Amino acid sequence: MTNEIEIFVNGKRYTVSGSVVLLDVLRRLEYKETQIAVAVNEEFVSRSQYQQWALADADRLDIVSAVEGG
Amino acid sequence: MTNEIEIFVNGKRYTVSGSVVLLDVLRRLEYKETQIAVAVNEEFVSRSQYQQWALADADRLDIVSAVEGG
Amino acid sequence: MTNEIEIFVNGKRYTVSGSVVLLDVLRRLEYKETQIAVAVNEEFVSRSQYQQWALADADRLDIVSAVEGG
Amino acid sequence: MTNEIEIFVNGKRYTVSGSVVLLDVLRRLEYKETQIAVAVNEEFVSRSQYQQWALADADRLDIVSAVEGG
Amino acid sequence: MDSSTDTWQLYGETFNSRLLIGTAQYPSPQTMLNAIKTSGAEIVTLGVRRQSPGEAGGESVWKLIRELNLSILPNTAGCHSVREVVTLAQMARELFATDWIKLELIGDDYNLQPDPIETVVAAKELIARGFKVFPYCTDDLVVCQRLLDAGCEVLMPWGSPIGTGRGLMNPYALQTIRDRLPGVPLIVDAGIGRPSHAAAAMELGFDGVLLNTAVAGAADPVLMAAGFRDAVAAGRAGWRAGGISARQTATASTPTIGMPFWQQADN
Amino acid sequence: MDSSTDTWQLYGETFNSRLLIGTAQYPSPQTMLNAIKTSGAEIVTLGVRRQSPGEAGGESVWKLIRELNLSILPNTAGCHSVREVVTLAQMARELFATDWIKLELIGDDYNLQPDPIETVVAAKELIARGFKVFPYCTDDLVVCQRLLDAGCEVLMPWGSPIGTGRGLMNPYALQTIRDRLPGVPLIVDAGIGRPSHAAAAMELGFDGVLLNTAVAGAADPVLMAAGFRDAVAAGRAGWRAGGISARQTATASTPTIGMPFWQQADN
Amino acid sequence: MDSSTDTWQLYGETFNSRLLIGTAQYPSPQTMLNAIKTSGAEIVTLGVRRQSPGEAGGESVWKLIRELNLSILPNTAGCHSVREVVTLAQMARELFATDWIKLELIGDDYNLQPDPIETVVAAKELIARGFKVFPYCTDDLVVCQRLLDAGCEVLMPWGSPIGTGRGLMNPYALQTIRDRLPGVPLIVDAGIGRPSHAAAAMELGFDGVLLNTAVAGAADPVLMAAGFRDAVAAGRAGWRAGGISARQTATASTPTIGMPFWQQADN
Amino acid sequence: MDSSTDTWQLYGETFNSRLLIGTAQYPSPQTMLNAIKTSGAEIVTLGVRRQSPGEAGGESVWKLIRELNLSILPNTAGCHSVREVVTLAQMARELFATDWIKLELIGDDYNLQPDPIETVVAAKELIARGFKVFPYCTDDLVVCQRLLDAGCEVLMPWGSPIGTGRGLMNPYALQTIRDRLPGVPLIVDAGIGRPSHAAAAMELGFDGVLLNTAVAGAADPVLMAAGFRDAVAAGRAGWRAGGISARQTATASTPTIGMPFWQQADN
Repeated sequence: MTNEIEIFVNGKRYTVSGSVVLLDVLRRLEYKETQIAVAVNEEFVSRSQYQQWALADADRLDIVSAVEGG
Repeated sequence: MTNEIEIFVNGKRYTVSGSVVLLDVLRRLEYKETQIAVAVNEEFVSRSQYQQWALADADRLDIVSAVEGG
Repeated sequence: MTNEIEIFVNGKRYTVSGSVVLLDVLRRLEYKETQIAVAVNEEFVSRSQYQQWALADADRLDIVSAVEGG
Repeated sequence: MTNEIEIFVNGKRYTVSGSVVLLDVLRRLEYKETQIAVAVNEEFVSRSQYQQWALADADRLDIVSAVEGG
Repeated sequence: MDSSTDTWQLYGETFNSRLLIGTAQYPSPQTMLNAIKTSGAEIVTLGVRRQSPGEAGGESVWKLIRELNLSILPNTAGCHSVREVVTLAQMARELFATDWIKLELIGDDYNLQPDPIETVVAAKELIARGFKVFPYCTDDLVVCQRLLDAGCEVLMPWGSPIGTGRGLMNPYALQTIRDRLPGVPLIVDAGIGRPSHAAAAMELGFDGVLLNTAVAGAADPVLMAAGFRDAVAAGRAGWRAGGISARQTATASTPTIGMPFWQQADN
Repeated sequence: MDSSTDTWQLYGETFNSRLLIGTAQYPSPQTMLNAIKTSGAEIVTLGVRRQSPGEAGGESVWKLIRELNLSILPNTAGCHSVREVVTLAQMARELFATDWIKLELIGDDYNLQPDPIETVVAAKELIARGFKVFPYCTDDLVVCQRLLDAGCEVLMPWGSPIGTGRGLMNPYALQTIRDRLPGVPLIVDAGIGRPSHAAAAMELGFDGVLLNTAVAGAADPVLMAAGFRDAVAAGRAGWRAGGISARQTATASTPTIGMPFWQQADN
Repeated sequence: MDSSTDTWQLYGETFNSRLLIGTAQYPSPQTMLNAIKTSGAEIVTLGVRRQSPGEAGGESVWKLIRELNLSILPNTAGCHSVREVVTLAQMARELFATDWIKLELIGDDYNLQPDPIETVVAAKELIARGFKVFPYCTDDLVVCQRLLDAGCEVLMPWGSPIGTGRGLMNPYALQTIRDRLPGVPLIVDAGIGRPSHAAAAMELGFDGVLLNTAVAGAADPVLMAAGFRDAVAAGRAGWRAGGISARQTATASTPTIGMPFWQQADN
Repeated sequence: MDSSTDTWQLYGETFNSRLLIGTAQYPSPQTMLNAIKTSGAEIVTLGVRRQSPGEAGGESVWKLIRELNLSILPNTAGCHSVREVVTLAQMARELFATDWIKLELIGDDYNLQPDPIETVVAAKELIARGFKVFPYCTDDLVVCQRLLDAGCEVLMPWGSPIGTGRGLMNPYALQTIRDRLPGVPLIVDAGIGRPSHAAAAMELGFDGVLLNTAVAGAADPVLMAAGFRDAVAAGRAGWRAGGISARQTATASTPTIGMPFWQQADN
């Protein structure tokens, strides 16, 4: 789980080296887990899965938070 | 002022004998002056005039009071 | 193909004895083939099939013709 | 009828010397009588009156013709 | 029922067409003529304006119109007082050799609405002077009644303000006028923007429609004239033919009995 | 611009008339024929219903219509499922010898509205079987788009529920469909009550109008047919001629310059 | 912006409530009282009618109303002439001890509309006699202007005919009056049927609403009075708060940037 | 009848307020908070959008809203497919800790209308995953019925396209939905522009109104929030109180008997 991979976070390309565990990646990107929700390749990944979820090369992450809405 | 005359009160014919003073006529008809307003021959006659106002034969009186309205 | 069967024509029950070929049944019921169209059990049966089409017991026939319409 | 007077034709000031007869004035202004209608001081003056009508100082003439309209 | 016999009368004269049309604002005189001819109108409106000395003035338009051999309805457009109306009407009578007059007495310069009070006064004055008055009026029933009392034999309530093209602002008011004044020739004048507006006016039972801007201001005035010609005919037919009433609930047009595939429960 | 050249195409066939008319509910077959002829319609709708053994059925109506030599648009009125539609359409195709079908798949028995979901499914099925589908649909833009995706070459959104005569319930929705689907033949089907409704539909840029009850249910269906013929022509001309836009404020039609009686302040 | 400071003036007196309410047609006097109290109205209308000899007459209603300590606006309902109005107004002034009068001079017995011409004459007469006139008038701008010229300090154009509950028949006309007569207290009187009608009147910038039947004729007049109280407040707030304009095209409310799942083409 | 007891239920929870309000487009967070508080809303909508690494994102808004202790209705605004909706809904559920979801699946980018077909599919998917779905849908009765079949316990048909402020485009369609689906909580969502629109929706018998732009985009959002609060209450009271029906002809409110000045002919 320490390969260098390339992922997309909210449409932007990132290179990940070291741990590809989702939780680690989120922390490195300075996200606070309680304030966000995550989808990988357009499928929802719940908070409880962050620690076990290994990202793969070319994964597309959507990381969202609450905004105003109508 | 004591001739017998015929008047119309609210469209109905009345014969008045004795005093033809408006105030006397109103009282004989059991009207309460504070609750009514009067027109004679379609002209308004104010309360202050009742005592001096002599009715004439064929006079048409309208005696109105407050009702609900829109 | 000469068993006695029971069919429904436009919702009414008929007993068919003798030929159960659709064309024969239609003729016995005095339909003119050129003026009607037929469905058996809610599936369309074209004119060209009438001669080979054997009806089965409990078949539901709809026999329609042109009417006014909006 | 030959004083010099000042008149207004359609709001513009004109000095009239010589005949002040309306007909003469109209002709001098090159109007064709059959194509116009005239008001003097906002009162209509019919064609039949042109010949007898003497204009006075400060008279306001409106001379109109047909136009498109809705 | 032959539409050629569906005539109507205005001050004793008989007309086939129920569309009255104005002559202003066309891109060219030729377009105006073509539009008028195409419209089938038998009555056209004209105006009167100052002519400068030595000018030919509007004589040219009037000449063109005269050759069409239509009935002329001169207007008093722009007048703001009874006095102006009366003088202008007399001038128009002499110019156009007709005692018909479209009485237009503006009460407000913003909405160009007819003055409901002064129009009645002017109508009386004009009728006393022998005019046959076509009053442009609001959609006020009482004003309409006063104009009839004054001697008008036709009424021309507005649809909406002149030139707005908003159509029938207040169909309820127009319907009330129609219902309360049966037998009186009623023309919707002003505010018509689209053919459907004209048809709707006729469907209310109005007898005619007078318009100008909607045709003259169209990209293709001649085609639009055809459109209004047909719309007036359509609305008239709709009224004469006794249309269906709007219903709250749907009803099938195609017969519902004999629908195939339906089986009785116990079969 | 000659109206005789203002043709349109439906599945590759060319038509002059933009009024499609139904054949139901007339007081008599002769009145029906006269109304259809008067309407100028080139396309008429017909239905299909059960015929009892030994009966002549609707053959008589069909015979009469056939002699008019018009295009026939059979409908699937009364169907509530894709299966019913598909079977009925095939029966209609054989009976009327046409692959045109007015797809009518009812989703609710109260408002008789087309089912927005199943109609799309049915359209696909029919097109797969070689039909040329005229879908009766609601005024929902997305449903219209799905029907085009399915292969329909014409759309027939409703004006309002069948037989209500309420006209165009939601002109904004119809306008949106027109604007978003340029080039697609659009016909308002159902709900038209008065000629002005038909004119208004055409003024939105719709290509045609299909109606039945409004004519058949009129006191005088033949005259009403003339009314709708003219209304469709009127609305079409109104759209082609590029009408004026509605304005907030009034503008005089008669020229305002040259108004008599006006004096400059300092004179 | 505190609604408690959003007061208005009528003939020099200051009011908080913008709902004026009638006293007729309630199922019971107690319901009337409860409805009036609930409505928050500070001004109520009353009428005047013949009282037979020896009868208590409407004294009872008047007594009840008097205890509410509200401003009384007597009307001249039913009058058909200036003379009747003037006499009835004088009688009302004496009875109710107020120089306020709702001038109601009917011009037509079918639509019960105010007479646009005689109402102006009557207003002048009443004002000459010291009355403070609240004229019930049509939605005719010129009539409104004449009433102001006559000395009226408030105008009460109709929404639609009395008792019809049709709401605002002609919002364009009412809007025109509002725009042309800024600063004049304007009250929509008559025709209001539902709370949304009252709100719509206030949203046009009108200053108040006067109604009776819509509350008194409801199944639950007291609850309906609450509804109209809130509707007038709602419409007033809508006007003061500077609402959005209607737009032709949709715009998302939720932000559109940052939508997940979207990928740039070249990623 | 006490308005404090006029509660309603949504997925088993009980509410007093019938106004649901959005949180977008306010000039400032403080104005948003004040507007929400003033509106009396107990349910607010929120969205979900991408947050860049290291950013605080919309957390601030969510924090503010959370302190109000209201029910949160997250939306799926911007989604164009069932898959997007399902993923976004799950993200929202985790973020807001609620299984409520406003299902918004756009079918056309011009009018931003809900996709009538895919919305039903998405509703089924979401309900299968345990969501309590508030579907934003068109005013199509059949789509509404399918959504109920799918397990929705509330429906949110549009008034008109989002952000247009056009109010109720098709009151007939909304009325049909109300009449055909008694007992189902119905909320008008989108298109409301003025308080009178909200009142009119409630007068149709709708149970609630959801809006955003009309308040947030007003010059004074807090005052406008008060306006809508009152308008919803007004319309609700209007519906519960059993209003009068619109009539064609006028009827006096003030009694007509006892009118003075009237004389019998033979007197």
